[in-house]
Amino acid sequence: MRRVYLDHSATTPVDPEVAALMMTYYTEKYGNPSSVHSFGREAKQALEEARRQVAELIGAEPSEVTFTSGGTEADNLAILGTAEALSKKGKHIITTAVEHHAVLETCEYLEKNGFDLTIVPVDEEGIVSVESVKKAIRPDTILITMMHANNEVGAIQPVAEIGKLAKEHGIVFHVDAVQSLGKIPIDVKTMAIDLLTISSHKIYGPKGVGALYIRKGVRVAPRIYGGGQEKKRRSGTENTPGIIGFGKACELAGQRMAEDAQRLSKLRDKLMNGIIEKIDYVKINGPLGDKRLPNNVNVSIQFVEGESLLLSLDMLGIAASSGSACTSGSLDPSHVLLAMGLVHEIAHGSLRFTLGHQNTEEDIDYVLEQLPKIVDRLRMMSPLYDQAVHAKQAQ
Amino acid sequence: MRRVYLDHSATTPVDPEVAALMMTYYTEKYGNPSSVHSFGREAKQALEEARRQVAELIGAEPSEVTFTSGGTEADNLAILGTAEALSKKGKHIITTAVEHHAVLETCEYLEKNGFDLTIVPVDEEGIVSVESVKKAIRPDTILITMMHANNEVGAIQPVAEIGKLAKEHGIVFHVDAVQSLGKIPIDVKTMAIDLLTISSHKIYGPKGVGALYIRKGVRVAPRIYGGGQEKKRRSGTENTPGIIGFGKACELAGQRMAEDAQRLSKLRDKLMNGIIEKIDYVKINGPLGDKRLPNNVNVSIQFVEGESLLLSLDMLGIAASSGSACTSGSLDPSHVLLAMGLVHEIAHGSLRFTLGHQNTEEDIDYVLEQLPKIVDRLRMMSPLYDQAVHAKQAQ
Amino acid sequence: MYTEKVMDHFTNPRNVGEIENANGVGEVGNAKCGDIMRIYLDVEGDVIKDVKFKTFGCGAAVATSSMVTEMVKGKTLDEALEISNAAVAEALGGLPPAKMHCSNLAADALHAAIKDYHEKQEKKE
Amino acid sequence: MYTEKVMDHFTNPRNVGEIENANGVGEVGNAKCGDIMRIYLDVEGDVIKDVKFKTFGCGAAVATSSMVTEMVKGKTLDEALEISNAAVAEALGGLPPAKMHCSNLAADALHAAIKDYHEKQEKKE
Ligand SMILES: Cc1ncc(COP(=O)(O)O)c(C=O)c1O
Ligand SMILES: Cc1ncc(COP(=O)(O)O)c(C=O)c1O
Repeated sequence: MRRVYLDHSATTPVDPEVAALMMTYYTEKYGNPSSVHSFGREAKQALEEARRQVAELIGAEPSEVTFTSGGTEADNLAILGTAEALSKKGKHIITTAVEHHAVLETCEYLEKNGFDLTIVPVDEEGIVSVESVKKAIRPDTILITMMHANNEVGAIQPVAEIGKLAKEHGIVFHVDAVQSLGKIPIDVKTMAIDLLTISSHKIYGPKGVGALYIRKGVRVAPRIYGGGQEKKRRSGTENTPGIIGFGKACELAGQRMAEDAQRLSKLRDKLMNGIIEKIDYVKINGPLGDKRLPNNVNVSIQFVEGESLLLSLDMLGIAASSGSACTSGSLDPSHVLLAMGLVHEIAHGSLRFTLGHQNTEEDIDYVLEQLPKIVDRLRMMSPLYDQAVHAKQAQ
Repeated sequence: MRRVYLDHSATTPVDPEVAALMMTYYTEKYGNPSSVHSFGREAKQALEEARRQVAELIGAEPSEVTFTSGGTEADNLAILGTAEALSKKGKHIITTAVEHHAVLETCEYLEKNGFDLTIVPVDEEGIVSVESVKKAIRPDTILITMMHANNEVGAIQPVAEIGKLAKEHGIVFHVDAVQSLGKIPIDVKTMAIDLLTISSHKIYGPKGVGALYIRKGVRVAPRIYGGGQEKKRRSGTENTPGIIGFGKACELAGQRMAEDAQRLSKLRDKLMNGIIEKIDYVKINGPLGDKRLPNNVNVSIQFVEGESLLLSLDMLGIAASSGSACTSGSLDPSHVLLAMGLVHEIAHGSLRFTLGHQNTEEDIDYVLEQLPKIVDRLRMMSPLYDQAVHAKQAQ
Repeated sequence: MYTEKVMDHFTNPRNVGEIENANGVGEVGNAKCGDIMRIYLDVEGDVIKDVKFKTFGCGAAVATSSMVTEMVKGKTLDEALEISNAAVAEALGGLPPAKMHCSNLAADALHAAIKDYHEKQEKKE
Repeated sequence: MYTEKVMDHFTNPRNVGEIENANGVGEVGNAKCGDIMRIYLDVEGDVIKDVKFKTFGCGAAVATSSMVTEMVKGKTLDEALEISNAAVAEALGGLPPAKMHCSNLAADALHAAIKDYHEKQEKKE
């Protein structure tokens, strides 16, 4: 059976070149980078080379990169570390309604522990306005934490403008760039970013590795104590093979970004247009064109439920994801779609396709061939579809 | 040049079987275990199989195993998570003077934040007495946190007895078993352990993976917030290839433990005895026989400094470690050796050799051939050696 | 995640559709929470002669709907009333824990349809 | 970690040993902190004719000791006094930051030896 992976925003395969490099560090150059001997030194050297590669992709200095176990830990370090370092200065934090749980849940934890939280809304495309962030700023605001690009609908936020705003007010600015890294350019300097979260497994690097960029001079209290690795910012024996893989993945991403973005945005548009053409009662979620990640398609298909769609696609070898509550075992569908003003019943029927380096035109053709049949079949079963069709006929 | 790696307590190579298995999950079965589709499901299934393998090695239920990014994070989760969960019950914590920094620094962080800390001493072999822990217990003690076996001198602590004590007093008992896992048997049930830290890269699994055993019913507040993975105890996309590698490494460790322990303890004793025989002015640190990890040798070589020894050994292809301050860039030598009553100047000249699965009799012969020459050469340079020899001659 | 049986009922659901002039119809759930199940009954005397369903919902919702229709066809109303949500889940070889609560409503829909049948009969009398 | 030059001086230290009847001896550091350097001088007139060292310490301690002896041999005392710890580190191509403070004491030992020489001369007079 054909297998078409269209869930690259959930995770990506590790690039073969990256995996091969990692293998060397698992089985041969396995030293602990803290060790004095040559095994340790060769690991240390490779670790620092990886730091350089990561820094380069975001326009940072190597010394400003702190490695973590992933995007979630980096988000936690940024938010909780800032809160601890600056709690004497103020206790107000600003975030947005469409953040990843790694940011939202962390902010809510602080809210339960004496901090004030302002959650800025988004428009119907999922985009935050600079104006609404500006309005939320208070004299005791210590942190603005928000994403660069949304993981569900691909909406790209005006981070450079908000960075400028934060700088003017002397507020620490944290950006979660897990989804944008390697897809659109990032420059921490011109975007006036103080803290930047990135994750390896979204860019063809290994899982379990991420990093927090910490601008020189910005104070972040550590969250993990121990041997004092990563300049005391993050203790624990360094995951050298993983970090080295992340470094290599960053290098490859830098080389491929422009070409991939161009190619994938064409495939993206082909898929979106094809769905609109072939299926009625559908709605594209998120912005179009340059305000959208080049690899993201998100569509609500009325009268059917997301998990049923996913299972049916999966049986045909197509891997996608959905904003349905049923895929997560919760009761409410995606908080992102709800924040954009979608009603529950429509949000339940949303599908996300996220394209990657290996996807081809044929993959998209295959989806456009299969998806309409699946929707037909599920709608035949759906009590809501009848009603809608009857109502329309009655008009 | 011959390369003899004798620093297995710092880190180990990944077993080739483990590495090969991981590769599959990096490049082919790369799904996110939270995904509904088949890529996700195959990853999820392998993740749960790994959980079973890890649980089996320590006598736990799979549901009691929470994966982390390593031993340091697991120690932090155990200590800070317990402190947060139980701070209303009490604010006193007991630990020992010979803990790893991942435990000591974390306890000291709590001490700075309103908790009381009692640091129990050790005897000259590095062993904690049950009596001294008993004396330290107060009505508001919520946690006893200590290691199973010491990373520097291999001393095995009486954890089962202390576990019994903790249980009688209703105190949570956390054991750092990073160094004992796979080397000597661990059974969380018979040892009455509530929380157990383990780490993958010390048992021929990958770096960047560890686990905390949390006995059913014991409350530990999470330290990383986000998508709610690991039953909300530790958020973040699971490092599936790493975890699967850890699972496999646990399985292999279970199979090899008895044989390795027997073989390595013979090599260990050969190395210790050989050093005593061939070099004067030396002192073995830590206990002998069954109270010592089968793979640990720790010796102080008077009148020479540890880093010089390491560098000299390294030039001959021998990788070891030392308790010298100079290897860590700090001013004080190993807090473990000092806690055992060694004077600074002797602690500075300590060497640790930690044996592993691949070491052979020839490796030990090679060390016993080279080390005396190195010591001779360094002592020739040392102003302390003259003095001692002159003093002796004067007697 | 799902058992083979669940996947079989999801892929090849039994008794999908409507019964024209059904003498008992039951619906539970709502679109807001992501699951709606509607069951149509054709009851003759005391016996369920025919049963069909329409469902908007996840895999578990579709499979439990399909399963319950298979379980009750030919049964008396009293027998049908004894079928619980748990029994349906069990007949499918179990459901993931998260699904036990939110999508396992097919027996409720069946009971609602039987209730509807009784009410309609009462009205006739 | 260490430069090639450091490793060269560590592996093949120059001028190791003692000078019998040295007319200047200087020692710095102590065993507690892990570094002791002792320097022996043979001064004739104003010139360092010979110099030797003994050191207990890490790689950096040995290398800086060796380096300083090379730097001063044949120099006048005044020239020798101008050599700083930083200059020794620089001559070695640099030292790791952590070592700059704790193990980079060879110039201090040299200066102590020169001081000792002067004191001995004064006593003679
Ligand atoms: C926007 C965003 N932030 C944070 C994360 C968490 O990163 P990780 O999966 O590396 O923990 C993700 C991915 O799941 C994400 O999409
Ligand atoms: C006793 C002990 N505890 C904790 C740790 C930390 O584990 P990790 O290296 O996985 O962070 C180590 C290893 O360095 C250790 O030896």
